[in-house]
Amino acid sequence: MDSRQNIKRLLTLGLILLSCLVLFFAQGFLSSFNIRILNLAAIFVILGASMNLVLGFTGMFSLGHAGFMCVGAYVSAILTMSPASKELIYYMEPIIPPLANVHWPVFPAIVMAGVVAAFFGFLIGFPALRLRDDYLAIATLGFGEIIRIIVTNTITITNGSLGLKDIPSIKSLWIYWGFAIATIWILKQLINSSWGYAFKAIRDNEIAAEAMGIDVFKHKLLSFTVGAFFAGLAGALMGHLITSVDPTMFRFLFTFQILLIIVLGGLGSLTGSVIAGVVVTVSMEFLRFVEQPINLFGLIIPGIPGMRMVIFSLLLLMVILFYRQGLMGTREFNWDWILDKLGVARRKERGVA
Amino acid sequence: MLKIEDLHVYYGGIHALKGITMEVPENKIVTLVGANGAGKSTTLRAISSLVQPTQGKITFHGEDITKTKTADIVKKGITLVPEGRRIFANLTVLENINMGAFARNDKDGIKKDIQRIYEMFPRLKEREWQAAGTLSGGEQQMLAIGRALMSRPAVLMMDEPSLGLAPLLVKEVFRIIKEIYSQGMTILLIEQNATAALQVADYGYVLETGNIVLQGPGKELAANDEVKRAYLGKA
Amino acid sequence: MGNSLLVTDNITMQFGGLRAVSDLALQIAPRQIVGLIGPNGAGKTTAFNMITGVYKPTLGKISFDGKDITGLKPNQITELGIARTFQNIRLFSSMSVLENVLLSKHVRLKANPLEAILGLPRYSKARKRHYEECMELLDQVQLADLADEKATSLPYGKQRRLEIARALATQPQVILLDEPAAGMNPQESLELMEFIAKIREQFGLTVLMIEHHMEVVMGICEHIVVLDHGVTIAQGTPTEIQNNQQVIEAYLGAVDEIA
Amino acid sequence: MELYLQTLANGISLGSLYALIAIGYTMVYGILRLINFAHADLLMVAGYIAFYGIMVFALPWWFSFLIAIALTALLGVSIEKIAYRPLRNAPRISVLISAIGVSFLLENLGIVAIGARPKSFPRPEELVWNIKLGDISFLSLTVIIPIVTLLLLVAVTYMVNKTKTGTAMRAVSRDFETASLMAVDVNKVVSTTFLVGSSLAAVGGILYSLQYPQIDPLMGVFPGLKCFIAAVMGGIGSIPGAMLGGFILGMGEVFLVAFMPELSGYRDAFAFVILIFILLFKPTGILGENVVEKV
Amino acid sequence: GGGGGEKKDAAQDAASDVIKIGVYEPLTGTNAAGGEMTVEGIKLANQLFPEVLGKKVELVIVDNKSEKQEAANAVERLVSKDKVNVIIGSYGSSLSMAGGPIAKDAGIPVIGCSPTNPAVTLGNDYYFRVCFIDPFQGTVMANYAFDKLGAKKAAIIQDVQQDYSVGLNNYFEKSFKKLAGEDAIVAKVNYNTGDKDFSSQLTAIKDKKPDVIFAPGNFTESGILVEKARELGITCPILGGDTWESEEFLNRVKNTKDVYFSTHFDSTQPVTEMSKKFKEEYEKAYAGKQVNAFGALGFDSYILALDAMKKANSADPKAIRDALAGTKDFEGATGLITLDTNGDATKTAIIKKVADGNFVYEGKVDPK
Ligand SMILES: Nc1ncnc2c1ncn2[C@@H]1O[C@H](COP(=O)(O)OP(=O)(O)OP(=O)(O)O)[C@@H](O)[C@H]1O
Ligand SMILES: Nc1ncnc2c1ncn2[C@@H]1O[C@H](COP(=O)(O)OP(=O)(O)OP(=O)(O)O)[C@@H](O)[C@H]1O
Ligand SMILES: [Mg+2]
Ligand SMILES: [Mg+2]
Repeated sequence: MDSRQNIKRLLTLGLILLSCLVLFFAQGFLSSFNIRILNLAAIFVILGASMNLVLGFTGMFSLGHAGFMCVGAYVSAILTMSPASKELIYYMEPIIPPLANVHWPVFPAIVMAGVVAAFFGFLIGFPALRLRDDYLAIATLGFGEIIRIIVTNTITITNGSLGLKDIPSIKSLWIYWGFAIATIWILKQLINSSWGYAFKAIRDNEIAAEAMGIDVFKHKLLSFTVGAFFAGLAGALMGHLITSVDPTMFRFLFTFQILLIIVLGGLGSLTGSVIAGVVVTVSMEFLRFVEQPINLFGLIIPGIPGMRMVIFSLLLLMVILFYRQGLMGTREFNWDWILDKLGVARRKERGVA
Repeated sequence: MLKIEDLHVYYGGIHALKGITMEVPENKIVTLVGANGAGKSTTLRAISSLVQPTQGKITFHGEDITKTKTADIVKKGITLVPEGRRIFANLTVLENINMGAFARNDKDGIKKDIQRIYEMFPRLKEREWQAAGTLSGGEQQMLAIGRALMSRPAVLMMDEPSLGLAPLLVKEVFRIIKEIYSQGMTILLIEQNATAALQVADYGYVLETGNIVLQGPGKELAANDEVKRAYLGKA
Repeated sequence: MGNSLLVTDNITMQFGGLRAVSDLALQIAPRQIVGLIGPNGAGKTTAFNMITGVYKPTLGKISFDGKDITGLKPNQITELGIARTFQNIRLFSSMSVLENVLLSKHVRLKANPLEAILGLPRYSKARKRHYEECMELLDQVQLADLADEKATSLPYGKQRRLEIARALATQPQVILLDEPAAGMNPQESLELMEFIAKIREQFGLTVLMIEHHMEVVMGICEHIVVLDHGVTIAQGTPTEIQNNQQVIEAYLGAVDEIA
Repeated sequence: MELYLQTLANGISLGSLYALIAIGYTMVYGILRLINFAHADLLMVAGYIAFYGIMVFALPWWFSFLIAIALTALLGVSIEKIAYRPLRNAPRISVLISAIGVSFLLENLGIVAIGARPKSFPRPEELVWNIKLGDISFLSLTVIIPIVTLLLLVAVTYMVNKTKTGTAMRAVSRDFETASLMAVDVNKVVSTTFLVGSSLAAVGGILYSLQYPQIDPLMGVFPGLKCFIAAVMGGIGSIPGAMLGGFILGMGEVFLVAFMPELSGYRDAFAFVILIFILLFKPTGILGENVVEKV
Repeated sequence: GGGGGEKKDAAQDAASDVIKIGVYEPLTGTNAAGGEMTVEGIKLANQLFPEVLGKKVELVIVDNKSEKQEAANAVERLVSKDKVNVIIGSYGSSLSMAGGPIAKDAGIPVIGCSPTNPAVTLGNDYYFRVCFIDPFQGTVMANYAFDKLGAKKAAIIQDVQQDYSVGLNNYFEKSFKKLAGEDAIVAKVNYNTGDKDFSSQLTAIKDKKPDVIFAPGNFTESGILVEKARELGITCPILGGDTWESEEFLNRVKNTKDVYFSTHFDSTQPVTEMSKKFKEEYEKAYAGKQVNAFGALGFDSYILALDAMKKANSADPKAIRDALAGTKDFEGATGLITLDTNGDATKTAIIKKVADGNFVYEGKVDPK
């Protein structure tokens, strides 16, 4: 094994330890407000990364993410809520018997949420992925909305628009970021694998990919389903963060937010999605100050609600117009780059994961 | 009539043209030969201002057209048959041909020219209503040439017009080149098929990685040993 | 021929009113180099598209190595051992030269995504082997030193060679080349000819190629099939074809300076 | 019977409203291959301009309508100049994001400048009155909207298929560079397209505000989505397709709700269901031209 | 969990010289209008009563964009960043439900102004509200339809995406069936928030010829709906809920009649001294604007908070909470407020109708 490989191993290990340390101190010293924002950021990181797999790496213009989140959120919520609070919440029409008494611990529930979402992804992908480009986009967006509307109307399962509350609350950074890091690691492994290249090949030139023996449909479906899985996961986490869910949370506009994140970060760059996920979430919260009354040397500027979004959309436009590659383009964080900068000797070796 | 002075073109980092100076005299056939990536297409693209040169000057009839918009350059009479055909896939063959005459308004003239094109390329007449996107490679090439002729250009620039054509058609294309030339058109021709190109050309330039390394009357170049070795595949 | 590897049994392709190919009957023996020529729009590429499963023949059937492959999907056909290149180059623009070739190994990979994610031995071993095979292949096509270049940044001629290498990487028995010499100057075409001859030897390939450069076709093809308006107007050895009146009229034209 | 007629009337007016807006989408898409999300918000802009024209500047309704159309068209063109043109040869997704950005911007500017609370849109008597036929009663708009839509449809169709600009549009839609090699001034063609498209949006917006006389900064979002669906259904890029899609959707929704009230909650889902259903059988929509990629 | 910590911080903060009241309301997004009206009321109250316990009261108003995660962030921010002593909010029950648990964990009491979904206060002893809840309101309207309007057949139109609309309809349906028989509901149709075309729903209902239509929902949609109903020649009375009391709604239904809805407050029938004061001050502060229930409820939430502090004679959140829990016959602008064990207000409902271009007092229903 070549020296550089080892160095990289060590560095990666170091990075993981470091992040654990950071998490540890953050958990200890940050205010619960900052922690909440970071947790939300973690969720958006998962969303960004998974949607990037579908859009950025496989080149499938899919806008169904919010729908899969919705599935995940409800699955985990219904599985983990205590029968007692279900009694309370479903006061219009009681929840159907089999679900009334399930009471899972949080972890398996969240994973289950992912699995069910993935299953939906599979079902939807089957017809939808025969479409291309904008047709795929609008169709997946449609499926997303359909899921939401069904959830709204199946009151005996989801409690309809009344939503669910008393979902077991999770506060710990460890869990959210744990999931986020796991997600990123898995996606990274996948993308650098033979399958990852197959995805990119399909994105670059479907006809050629097929001619090189790649079963295009199967791979699209794989990518789509994996994407759905993590969307479901994120949805579940969102539920546990807010401790209540209702269908209106998952409008298609939500998918756009994720879309913005991955484009800002750079289509086809996981690193980008991670950075953008955090930056966007934090800055949205930070930008609140523009809506507070501002006291500039005595003269008081009243807070204008909505200003935040104006500034946000302006920033967005700026980035797209003047920096269209996004923060990272298709580049990824990698040690080689850093080591080169540090001038560590490099032996001829190419990355095949 | 068409002059190029010290032309430099960059594609991002790539320095594609490193100071080209050349001239296309009235009613002559001038050809550019050179290996792949030498910068032939780029030269033509620069003339049609599809790429903006970072330095250098292009004049047509003494008028500086370096910064003129593509559309206006066409109106001035310089038309390009682009590399790789670039026909309008969603338009029918006929509509494609009509697009060629976009700047013109003389209905009858256009009709006549269309007939002329169809005589040159009977295959296009057969496919008149087919979506151009489904034409075979060669058919697309014919269409591209025909379309360009519709604008009645003073200078016709052709980027590898014989690419992917059957031998018979290659001859046909060169026949056509000669023909339109004889009708008093000026032609700037890029050809991989250097043998043929230098045969018809009055004057030739040899490009290598963005520089002109050789020039001279076509026949002379064809006889030049270097050229033979490098491009004609003859020892 | 009894021992033909690839047989098209009177395949026909109909596009609406247009019969692009009619009753094409090819028998190609192992390790043979066969040329498919004909005027533009004769149906050559369409024939390729039928053999490689891009289009399903309207009539007739195609068999490869005794198996009926009519109507299989392109990737299945590739898996069986028929690879192709494209008339208009179709490389994977975002990938390096090496990655382009490496991709062709995906179809030969015996592992599942989970193994890949967890980096289990079966996967990583296979991957390592593929990597070495590809580097070797690139060596043989003299692209090894460009392995890390962006595929689309290569000059045209090398791109064509890369397309062939990429096809070879799928470990085919038969390779279909659609105008490999297009856009090459005579010198480059000569090199290409030698290259094709060489790989045929090295990989024991059977080659079916479409080409308009007669020096190439006549140079290396042992057998030539001529299409016109989708109809097979002649078959035979280069010399036979060159002297076939019908072919001359439809395609070659009177022999004179330009070729 | 009465129920049937009434529903028919409802269907026609809704359908043609959808159609009108869908045509705008289709035109812009047809040329730039861009889902112009801002189109939806142009409806809103037109609505507000007309509103202020009448209420604040006390202009005659027809005049402020004209102004609204003019200004909206102008806005549409400038949006293209500022937000889309620089991205001409960028990947389509970034243009799409730009469109979303513009849309967000317009909506939030609206909220900041005008406030999120809806305003009630004036209905000039000359334009809006109640028509009663036996037991069915409907607004004059139910008749006016289809007529306007039809007229505009004819005009636009003629322009795209019969005029030079039209052919140029279709050429440009495939290949800017080559189009310019045909002496086509690409920018001009694109601007024209946006001019027409945005004017259609404006007319749509005004009719929409008359039909549902309550305007707010987000009023565009829903019809925007619906009409985009309609456009895709009919085969986006195809103008008669948009018309068809609009009617199918409008009629479909209205009849679904009227005859299966218990399903009325699924109305929006229904829109998507037909869409997906259609796409599965005709992947490029009903009248969508499917360009074969020559292998 | 910073829960414990938060309590302490806030308490310490109470020792400082300002008392902070956090407000999280939807100032943008789908619920913006409601939020706006509420905040107007709160600000007004703050102007009138700027001090308590000798300290200045400072409002910290944050927008929750009508989105749940935003609402959660907003409350978290209020409790842990701004360290407020008590919180008011939010229009829109689902938003309140997103904020509730966080306040509870932080031990900061919340006073809801207009979230009427019962679930909001269920199992959260830190959440109170000055408005009555859907079950009561729904029942009131059912009774009114049956007794006063003599309706035998009712049709229901609901916004399936709105907990408010669905909840109200649910209780209306239940009690109306009790009164008029199982098959008394002749039609039940749905629409979605943001819809503007109700022609088909109404056509379907018209066909069923009901004596009364119950159609609570956002005033935006409802306004268009009622207007459309009249256009289509539906003449029967149309009933709704408290959200209808807004200019936007009035603008749509001005020239119609037989439109009734329940609400919390009526300026022409001041139930308390505070009602009068509120009305006068509101008209002074916001000239040209309709005095409305949401303003009144915001107003009440604020003064109730102050009252609780006075009673507790402390700004410590816990103390405030306990004081709130004990609220009885508190004299607010919207009437006498008594908070029950859930923390919900039991109070008089006012019924208004539309007549000659205005909302006029029709009657009132006292809680049993
Ligand atoms: N759009 C582009 N972006 C980046 N580099 C480019 C682009 N187009 C051309 N180049 C580079 O510029 C150089 C000249 O290209 P050009 O197409 O002019 O060569 P050419 O002589 O026409 O070759 P060919 O015979 O293959 O057409 C080449 O190195 C090519 O890689
Ligand atoms: N998808 C399609 N739809 C309709 N017609 C088609 C389609 N594909 C090919 N054709 C027609 O079939 C004929 C044969 O096309 P093909 O591409 O096979 O020609 P070719 O022999 O490859 O010519 P070239 O040597 O120029 O490439 C052409 O006339 C072409 O117009
Ligand atoms: Mg070139
Ligand atoms: Mg071909």
